[in-house]
Amino acid sequence: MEAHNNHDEHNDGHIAEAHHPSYGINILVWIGLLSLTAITVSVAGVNLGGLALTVALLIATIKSLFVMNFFMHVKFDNKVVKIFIGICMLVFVIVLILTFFDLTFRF
Amino acid sequence: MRPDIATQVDSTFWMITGTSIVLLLIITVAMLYFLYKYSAKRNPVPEAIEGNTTLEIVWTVIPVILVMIMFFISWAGFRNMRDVPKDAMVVKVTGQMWKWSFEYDNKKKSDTLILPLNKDVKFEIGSVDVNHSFYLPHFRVKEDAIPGRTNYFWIRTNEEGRFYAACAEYCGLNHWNMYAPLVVVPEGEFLVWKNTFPADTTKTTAADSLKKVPAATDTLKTAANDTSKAAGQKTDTARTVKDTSAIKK
Amino acid sequence: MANGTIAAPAAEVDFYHVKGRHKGLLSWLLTTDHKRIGIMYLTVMSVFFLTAMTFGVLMRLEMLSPGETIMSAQTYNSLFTLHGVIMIFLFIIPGIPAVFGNFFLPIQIGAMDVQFPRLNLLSWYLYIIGGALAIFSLFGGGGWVDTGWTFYVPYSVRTTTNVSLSVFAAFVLGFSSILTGLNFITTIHRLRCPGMTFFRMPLFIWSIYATSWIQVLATPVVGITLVLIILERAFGIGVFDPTLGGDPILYQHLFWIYSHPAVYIMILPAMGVVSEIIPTFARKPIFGYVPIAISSLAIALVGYLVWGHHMFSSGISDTSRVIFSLLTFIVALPSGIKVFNWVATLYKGSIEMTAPMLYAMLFLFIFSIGGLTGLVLGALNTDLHVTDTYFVVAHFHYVMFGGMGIIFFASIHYWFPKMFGKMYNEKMAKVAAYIIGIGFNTLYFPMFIMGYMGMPRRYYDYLPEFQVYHLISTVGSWILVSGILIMVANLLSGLRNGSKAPSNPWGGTTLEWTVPSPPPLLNFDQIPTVDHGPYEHPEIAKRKEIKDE
Amino acid sequence: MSDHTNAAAGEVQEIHMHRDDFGSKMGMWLFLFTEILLFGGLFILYASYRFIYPDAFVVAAAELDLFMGGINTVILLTSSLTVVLGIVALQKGHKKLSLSMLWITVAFGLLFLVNKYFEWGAKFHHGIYPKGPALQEMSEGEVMYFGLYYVMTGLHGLHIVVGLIFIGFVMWQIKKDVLTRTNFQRLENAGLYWHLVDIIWIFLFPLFYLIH
Ligand code: HEA
Ligand code: HEA
Ligand code: CUA
Ligand SMILES: [Cu+2]
Repeated sequence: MEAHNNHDEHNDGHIAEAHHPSYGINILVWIGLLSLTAITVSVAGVNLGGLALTVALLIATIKSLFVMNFFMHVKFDNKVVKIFIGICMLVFVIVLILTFFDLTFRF
Repeated sequence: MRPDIATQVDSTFWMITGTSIVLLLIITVAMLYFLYKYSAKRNPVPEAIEGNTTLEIVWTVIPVILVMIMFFISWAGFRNMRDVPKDAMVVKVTGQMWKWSFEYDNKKKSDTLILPLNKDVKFEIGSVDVNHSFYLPHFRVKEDAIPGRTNYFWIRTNEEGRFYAACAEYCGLNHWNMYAPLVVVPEGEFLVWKNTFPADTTKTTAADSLKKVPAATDTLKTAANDTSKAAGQKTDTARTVKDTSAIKK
Repeated sequence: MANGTIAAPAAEVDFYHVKGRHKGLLSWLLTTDHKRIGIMYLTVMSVFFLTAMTFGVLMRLEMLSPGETIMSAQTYNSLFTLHGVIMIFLFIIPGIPAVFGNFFLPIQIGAMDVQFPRLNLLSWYLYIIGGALAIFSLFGGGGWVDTGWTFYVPYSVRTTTNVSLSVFAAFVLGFSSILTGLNFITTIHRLRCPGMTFFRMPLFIWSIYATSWIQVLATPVVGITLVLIILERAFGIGVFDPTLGGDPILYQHLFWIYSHPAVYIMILPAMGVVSEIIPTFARKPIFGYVPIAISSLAIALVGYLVWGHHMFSSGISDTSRVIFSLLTFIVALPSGIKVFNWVATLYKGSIEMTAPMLYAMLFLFIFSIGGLTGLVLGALNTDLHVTDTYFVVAHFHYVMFGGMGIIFFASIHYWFPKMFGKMYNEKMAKVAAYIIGIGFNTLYFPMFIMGYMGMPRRYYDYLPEFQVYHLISTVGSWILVSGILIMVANLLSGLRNGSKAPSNPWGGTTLEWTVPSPPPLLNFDQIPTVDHGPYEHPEIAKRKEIKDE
Repeated sequence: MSDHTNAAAGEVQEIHMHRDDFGSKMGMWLFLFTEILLFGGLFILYASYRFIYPDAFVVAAAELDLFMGGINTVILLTSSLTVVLGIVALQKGHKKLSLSMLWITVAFGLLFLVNKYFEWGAKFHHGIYPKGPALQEMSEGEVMYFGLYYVMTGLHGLHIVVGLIFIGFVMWQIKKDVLTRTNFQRLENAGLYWHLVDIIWIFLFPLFYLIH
């Protein structure tokens, strides 16, 4: 996928190297993810009314934050990556909200 | 009396266009003047000017103000458009490849749009197949006909005469020929027409129903005679539907 | 090029003549050199561009007189669809980034290539595949697509023409565009030469940077939307089918979520080129570097917020119409800032009226008209009158052809010496530019008038009251054609017989003018170091020093 | 944005072609954004139709097998873990362990697909598919629900396939020692892709299976 670049450019080093790779933390995260899955499934059985969707999405968001920060190393990554992700999310959320300005008042 | 939609659209248009022309003139004149005054011939030594904060602020703030004025004026016009007068007469408009049909409150159907003079009319616009757009150029307004939905707008008929409705959303082969005549007649005449039903209600052309109106005026008569002829202009029906095979029925 | 160490070739050999692993055509088709890829884009794109222009001229011929003039309605409907699709997806969106971005972006930031050279080649192949698919779709069973370039449902699901294939072509082209954008963003972040801070980058780079972000973040949305059309046609999944409960307006949302930002993909790179040309020929630094740079980012961001203005008449909620209208007025502001700064750059310059500069001035005039009429479209009540009429057609030709198209011509004239190492005939080039300017306005200005009078777009035929305007317009297209033919002929003859170009024929100050024309394979024999802004003309720099002492 | 590039001037003539791990990671992330927005379009559609037909979505969701969905969630989460462990192992120089972790990932990925196959198969069997007999009986909202269900899980499944190919490719490269303890960026990129596919499922699961 990515090609080697052929430029005499020293990069800032591999950032992930700054933090020592370890098995343990990832296994912990995995346990956390499974628990959250269990929670979201059991909570879905409870009648929360209008809150149900919010809770489900909240848990999903927490789960993906775990995956992103640990499995995908974002927590230990360069600031640029975080800003990039922020921009991407911002655009998505804006687009969703603006679409709903139509739907909410149309239906 | 509320302002008329068409007048409002025109005045908003000229307000925006007028401002634009002034801006365009400023830009163009400045550009041409600089090109002349500071050409390499007349001004061999350039001066390094890298920017000016005051100017940047000026030419940000002034357009902001102009733009806000434009926005509010057009918004006012828009509010008027959407706020249908309570006593408006309702006409149901249905778009279909490639003709319009109109239904009045007493279930009378027609493919010519005949309206009483000096009345507020609300159109409820729908479609049975693909998207169309119900466009009344003379009244400066249109709204799309979307299958599964009803859109609306209203107009005030303040002029007697013959106009037309066109389709302004691409809808296939004969999109260009999806006109319907629009005739505004005095209210009395309109009522006679509206309350006369043709013998065969499935064939509800204006011509049919007109036969029953003894006192129809000439405008109304001619209008009725060329219902399918797109505001009386299009006669070449031979090539109208040359190739419908491209369209699924 | 693989991992490892290679010896840099002697600096005098330009990139056309480097002996690589492959010879002949293969040395092009398998190249990963950004300059060759740029030239390949230029070649293919010119063919598509001329094809689509020919369609445009044919359409104008049909509109010459009412009734059938040279073609049937079905043909006309296909022609404007193909004209729009080719112009948008194969010319104006990839246009400047793929050709001039590829060629000059690495050089302007002092790099030897883009970050992912092989990916770059892949983008080109996707472009070719997309283009080929678009052409295949002409010969398939169903007939030429006839939906308009917007592919609105439900019509695009109902018509039996080759919609699926064309839409798939657009999908592939989208991926080409995404990969180019991704490549450029990474290149700009990673490969700037020492000293090239963000605020020392040429403005062209800034505009490409902003553009690339739109390409990456907006294109996928239209990608999936187009896939849904294919699925809808093939399986009837129903999400856009009103008879099954789908909402055709949601299709329009998804389509314009991409396609409005896309209009800024078209114009931002052009604005970048203008910001290069004007300081070069005014012999002074650009006026308001920072505002221009930031306004590019602002356009990219706010450009996401206004797509609803294409749907004012579709029956979206009144609230969202008001919001989208307000945002539309706001998005016009950064463009205004740019225009004012460009004009101010001329002030107290020492202006040389060369062909590229002439095109840039033409752009200022024409683009301003196009942009300002955008305000009429952005205003709620006036848009409901002029939407889907020739007023819109005039607007977008003014901004697209008059904006990006004219600047595409300017770019060719500006960078021609660098790209090909030859000069063209300056006088002829200017004559062509004047004819193009006149032809352009004769062609498109009457459309504003017709549009306001109520002439709907995508009409095969029209009422007699519009005849005179259509006539003028068609005559304008002939003037324009002659201007363009002169321009093309002049460039081609420059390519064959032009005198040799020096490395810096215009006195430009950005890095591409420090390398030979045409540049050597690796652009620089030593990666440059930068210690000042992009537009410091030597005379001015010298005077500054004297003052400082 | 202040990541700066410090090209060392002076390294002349011999142009050493450096690897730029961070650059390639950046490219990968940008690519992931396009994937996010590709699904983003579908999520917008989902949100819209759920908003328009809230009740029908509840009814339709009852047709899905929560157990299957739950199992698949666990499978994907675990496969995400094994990918990370594979990366860590390679970084620590344990090539064998790394490869076995990746094998497990592949196995889980395939298992996920098999489950999906059975899930879809069951729906088809009951006539719930576009234009299928059972679906035609249902209300508009349910048709939308299943239309989206098939498109979104289908596209997600396609991404699993692509992810598997990607992982297979890096496994091959690890085997050949192209990717090593000090050169593992491509493995990490494959991992990033796989995690993204996981994250998308993390949202699909509650949105389709957990509506009551
Ligand atoms: C290059 C492409 C491009 C660009 C740059 C623009 C720029 C703009 N466009 Fe345009 N537009 C299109 C391409 C483009 N457009 C296309 C292709 C369509 C039709 C698609 C279709 O339906 O097929 C379209 C359609 C379109 C519509 C929908 C019309 C309709 O269908 O009803 C609208 C409505 O708001 C609109 C508005 C604008 C505005 C406000 C800008 C602004 O960004 C313009 C900003 C520029 C200026 C304003 C001029 C310069 C500034 C000054 C001189 C300073 C003074 C300024 C102020 C006082 C503000 N455009
Ligand atoms: C970059 C974008 C771009 C450009 C440059 C153009 C250029 C032209 N367009 Fe454009 N046009 C669009 C984008 C563009 N168009 C889009 C997006 C649409 C909307 C489509 C839709 O509704 O879906 C549209 C729609 C559109 C219409 C409206 C159709 C309708 O609604 O009914 C018309 C009508 O006149 C038209 C005409 C023209 C003309 C005459 C040119 C002229 O500028 C062309 C000038 C041509 C030349 C100068 C050719 C020169 C050369 C030769 C003739 C020789 C050829 C030689 C060889 C091949 C060797 N176009
Ligand atoms: Cu009906 Cu166009
Ligand atoms: Cu727009």
